[in-house]
Amino acid sequence: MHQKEINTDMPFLSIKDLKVEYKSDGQIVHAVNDVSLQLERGKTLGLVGETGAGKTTIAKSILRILPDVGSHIANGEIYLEGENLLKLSETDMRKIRGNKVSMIFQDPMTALNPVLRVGDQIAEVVSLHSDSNNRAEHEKRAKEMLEIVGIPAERYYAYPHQFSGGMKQRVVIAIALACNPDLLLADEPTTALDVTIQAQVLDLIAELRNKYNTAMLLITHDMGVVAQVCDTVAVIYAGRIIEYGTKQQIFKHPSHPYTIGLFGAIPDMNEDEEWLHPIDGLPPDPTNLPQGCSFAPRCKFATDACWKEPISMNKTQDGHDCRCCRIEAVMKGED
Amino acid sequence: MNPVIEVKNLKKYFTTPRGMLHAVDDVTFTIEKGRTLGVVGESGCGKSTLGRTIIHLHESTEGQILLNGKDVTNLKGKDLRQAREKMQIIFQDPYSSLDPRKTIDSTIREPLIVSRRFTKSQIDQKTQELMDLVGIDERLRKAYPHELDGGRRQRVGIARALALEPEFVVCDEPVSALDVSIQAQVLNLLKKLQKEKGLTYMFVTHDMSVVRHISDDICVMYLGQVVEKCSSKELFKTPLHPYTRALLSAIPSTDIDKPNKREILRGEITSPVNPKPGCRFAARCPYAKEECLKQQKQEEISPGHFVTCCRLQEISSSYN
Amino acid sequence: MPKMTGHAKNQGGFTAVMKQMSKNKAAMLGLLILSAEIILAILAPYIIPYDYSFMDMANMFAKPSASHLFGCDDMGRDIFSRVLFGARYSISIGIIAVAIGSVIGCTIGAIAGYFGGQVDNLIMRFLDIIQAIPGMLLMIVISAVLGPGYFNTIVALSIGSISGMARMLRAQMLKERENEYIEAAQSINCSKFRIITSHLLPNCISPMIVSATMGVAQTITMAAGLSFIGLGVQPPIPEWGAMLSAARQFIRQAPHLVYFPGLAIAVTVLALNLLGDGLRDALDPKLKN
Amino acid sequence: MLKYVLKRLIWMIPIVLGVAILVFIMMTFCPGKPEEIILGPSATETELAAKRLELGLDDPIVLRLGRYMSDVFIHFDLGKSWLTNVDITSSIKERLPRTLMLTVTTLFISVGIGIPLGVIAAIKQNKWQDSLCMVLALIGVAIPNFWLALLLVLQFSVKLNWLPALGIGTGLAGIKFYILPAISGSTGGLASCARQTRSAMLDVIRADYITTARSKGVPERDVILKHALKNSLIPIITVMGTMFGHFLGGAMIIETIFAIPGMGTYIIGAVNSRDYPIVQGGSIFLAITFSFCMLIVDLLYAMVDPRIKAQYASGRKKRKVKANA
Repeated sequence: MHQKEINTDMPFLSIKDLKVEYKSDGQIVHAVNDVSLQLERGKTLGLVGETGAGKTTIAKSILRILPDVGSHIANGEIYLEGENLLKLSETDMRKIRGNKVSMIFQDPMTALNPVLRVGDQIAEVVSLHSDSNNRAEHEKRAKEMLEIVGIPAERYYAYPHQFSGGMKQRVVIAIALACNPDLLLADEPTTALDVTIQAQVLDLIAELRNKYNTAMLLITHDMGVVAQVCDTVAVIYAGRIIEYGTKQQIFKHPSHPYTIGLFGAIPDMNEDEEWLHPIDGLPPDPTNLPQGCSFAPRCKFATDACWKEPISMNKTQDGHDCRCCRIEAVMKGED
Repeated sequence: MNPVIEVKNLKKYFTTPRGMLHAVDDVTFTIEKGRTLGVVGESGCGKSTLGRTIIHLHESTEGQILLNGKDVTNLKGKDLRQAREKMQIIFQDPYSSLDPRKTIDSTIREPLIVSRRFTKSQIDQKTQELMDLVGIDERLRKAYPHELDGGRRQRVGIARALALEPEFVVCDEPVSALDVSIQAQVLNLLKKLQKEKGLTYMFVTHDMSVVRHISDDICVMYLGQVVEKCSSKELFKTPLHPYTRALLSAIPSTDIDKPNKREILRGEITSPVNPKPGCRFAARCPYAKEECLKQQKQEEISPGHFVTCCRLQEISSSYN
Repeated sequence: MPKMTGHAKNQGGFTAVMKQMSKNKAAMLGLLILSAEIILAILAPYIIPYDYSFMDMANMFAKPSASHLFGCDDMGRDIFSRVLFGARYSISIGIIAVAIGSVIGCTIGAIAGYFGGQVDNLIMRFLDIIQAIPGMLLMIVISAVLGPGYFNTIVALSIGSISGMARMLRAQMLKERENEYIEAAQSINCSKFRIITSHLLPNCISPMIVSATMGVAQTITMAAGLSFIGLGVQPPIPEWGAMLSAARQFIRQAPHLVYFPGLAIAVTVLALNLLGDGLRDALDPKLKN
Repeated sequence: MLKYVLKRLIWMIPIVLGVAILVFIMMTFCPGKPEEIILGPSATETELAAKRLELGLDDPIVLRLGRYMSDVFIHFDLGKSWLTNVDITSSIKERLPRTLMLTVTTLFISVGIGIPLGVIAAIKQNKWQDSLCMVLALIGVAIPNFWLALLLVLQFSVKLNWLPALGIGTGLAGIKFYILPAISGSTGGLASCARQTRSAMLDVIRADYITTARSKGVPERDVILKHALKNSLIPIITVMGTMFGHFLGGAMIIETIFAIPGMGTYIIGAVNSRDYPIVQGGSIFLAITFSFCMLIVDLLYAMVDPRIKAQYASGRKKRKVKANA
């Protein structure tokens, strides 16, 4: 087995120039374009963007569970604790899935196997990653996890269709956290739930994350969820990170026109304005993205510089990065 | 002047193999011309059924519906058709509310054709007007729904609803399936149309920030019952019913400085089939007592602010 | 994540479907074979080298040769001409029977699908009874009642395909009825009849076309089966099943009699199945790429 | 589970009665007068009249139907054959096992080989194994079973003389007689089962819970066998029900080719000789057996799908629209 090159000076999770493409119906869909992200251990990064921005694809690339028909990682590296996951063999990668890195999915209704008992689906991940193969032990651990996520242990033998949406999502969380992963990928975990149930599930995730000091990549399109759970925020548009910073920086003074537009479009809870400020124009078509900045067609501040060639990420010292070449104009225009 | 829509003790029960499902249970409200009543609640609270029952997509089990003071509850045949032209609906799912086999043009013109009151040229002219009104450009006339994004499909749905010049429009979660940036465009369009055409809306949604922005009055529903009804400003300033307070506190706010204190509800929504009498929120309510199981009645605590909770006096002292 | 979710990429109109189909080589092959057969069948009386019923005793059991491509049968008749002419019977039986079965079946299915309640129950129970009798057994009983012959076989086969079509359309309508565009149609005062004809049926048609194509293939095989056991088309009519049945007695001394009629059935059914698969992928929204 | 079985059994009674009534009514329209068929052309007028009276042919149809139903369902007596006067029920008792033997072996071969083939084609989607399986399946589905039977007889009996072309044998030697019929019957079934399995598997492989399984680190082999296969069994079993009907029909034709004295030769022979009671009794009996086999398929369905089992545990009957092949 080749010696694994591990460079230890890297952050816990570091993604470099990730590029993912889908082949659908003869066209190439550029789902993720040169995405670079970092995440420290125990911290939570909020990945915010609209439908089709490539959020889920990034998460699935980390776990390497992209559907193999028609999709492939064009280039880029994903380092977890200094080890490039993309170079690992399938067997090594399998040891990591569900054990060091696990995932929670969006739609609880279809995330569980309808013909297997709920408890067995939890015990399965425990048995895959534990050295002992005594079933009773795995079952005990699964029942423990059920109690932790707030489901009575005797529901071990029930089937998914006997659970409500909120309860099913708790089972998915139990599966994801059964082996105390270091990194949790949560793909819009509460979007499909009602507000009061969402509050319960969000609190559960935050509580367990703090208890086990798990790093988390939270994917969502709801800025309120980001404000409540995340430490740092990355805004993604048409498969490219357009703004990155701490929660304070992004919420207090957003600098990219798209991020500003997002905040303008959300009806604010406590003020009362007559008209919302929508972002006009259409969402981007990933099969033919414009040459320059992909937000140019919808941007009020766009000049022909924005159309010509791709905009590089301009980094500032305090870590608040923004992929826009007219930041001063935007700042002026804004005040 | 009569309110555009008046609903008195409206009930809608569905017979299911497991028993009688109380979807809408004794709902009463009025909506004045040009105003918007927001109906908010979680899934399964009967808000969509309420909207569909008012415009006769479902037949009401009990109670009265008045359109401009005229009773439209048990209309049949010709009268029903006329009343229906005045009451229209906009649907939630842009992908399933448009017939995939029909072009945008034929979808918008269909209500005009079916009403048999317009000549061919009138229909062409009105269809063109409607498309401009909702902001769909000319080249999409012959397009099919799958060629459009969610936002523009909703615009086609709105154009179809406005074809017969209705006075009252039920908006059944029209923006829930849309992205935030597109959502704002459609909300602004709905407000513009209300101002221009003097439309009266009943806006059904589960998203509290949307309902606050668009509605004048708000009605909070839980398992088929109206638990609280008042102006939108007052509901967000001084919510009284325990469920409304829990609902408001559960919303993750984007204001990061003010960590909102949480009133997390226990347990899950109970089943609406063969419900026991009394307050249906009792099972999850932190303040529930014996008398909550008896039949509740709606009281007007302050002008225009109705609440259905028998223990309100004792509870409200512990709020501040 | 590709933007197009589950809905169809190419709804709307015949040309779009054909454009999509042209990408599928297998379906095109199926279409080619089928149209070739139909054209040959129509032109058969003018292009066949020998009269299909001309008995040339000298050539009894003649092996396939230049003059007789498929050789001759026990009565010295040219098998190539008989197979070609037989296509008129076999293919026409398949298409007409499925057409009649579809029209009647779809009406019954539409009524059951849209009105529901007691009507739906009654129709479904009746269909359950018919489907409790296996397909071939039902054919045998019907042909016992009607007696053999070309038209009786068509009647028997169309009765057989009614219940399948009705059940399929009913299931499809129940699925489409859940969509909101049906509620929208009701809210703009569309009559029940208009909802069925201009909204429900156009959206239920594509799976029906696919199953009708597969149905024709099944019906041709069943018709040949019936003729094979002597209950369908009677000799001397050159229907493929009847020819196979006649060839059975001479299997020892003239094996070549068996090859060609069977091959004709297989090729036709293969072409229809290829076409059906192509249609399913072209019309079905969830393309299995 | 027992409640589910009972419910389905009770549900079958009206259907079986319906089948019997339907077949009886259809048979009354058969050409030819029964007494002429029985006594033959040389019979005199008086003999014919006596026979009509004896068989009660002049009674109103409802009475005759009632009498026939009571004979069949109460006394289990399907009456006598017109030509040979042999009791129908006993001949059926002797012949039915042979037809069922052939049908069930065809079903087992089709499912036994078809499902694994379909699974392999689904896993190796768009690779050479997939296209090979699917091409073979397309050809398999296209070849009519009676033509294949003739070709097999030609090759293995006439030319190579390995296997008998006709008749049946007893005991172990009897197996030899069943090889060619079983193969010719099951090729089509095997092919269509593989196609159905492949499309069911492709649907299931795209489901969210398969991604969940992969994200748990489940090896690909278990993802397919443990997670995907069990879910795709549900649509496959539904199709198996209708396939059973095809096999029964196919078996009837294959019996005539291989001269197996089963229900097929019995009924088809009776049609040709216009011995209508046999056609009537045989069809009803075969339809009843078919319904019982469909019940077994339904039970399989309930065993695989916990949602159906839970349905009946809580005593509520769910309207199930069976997907048509």
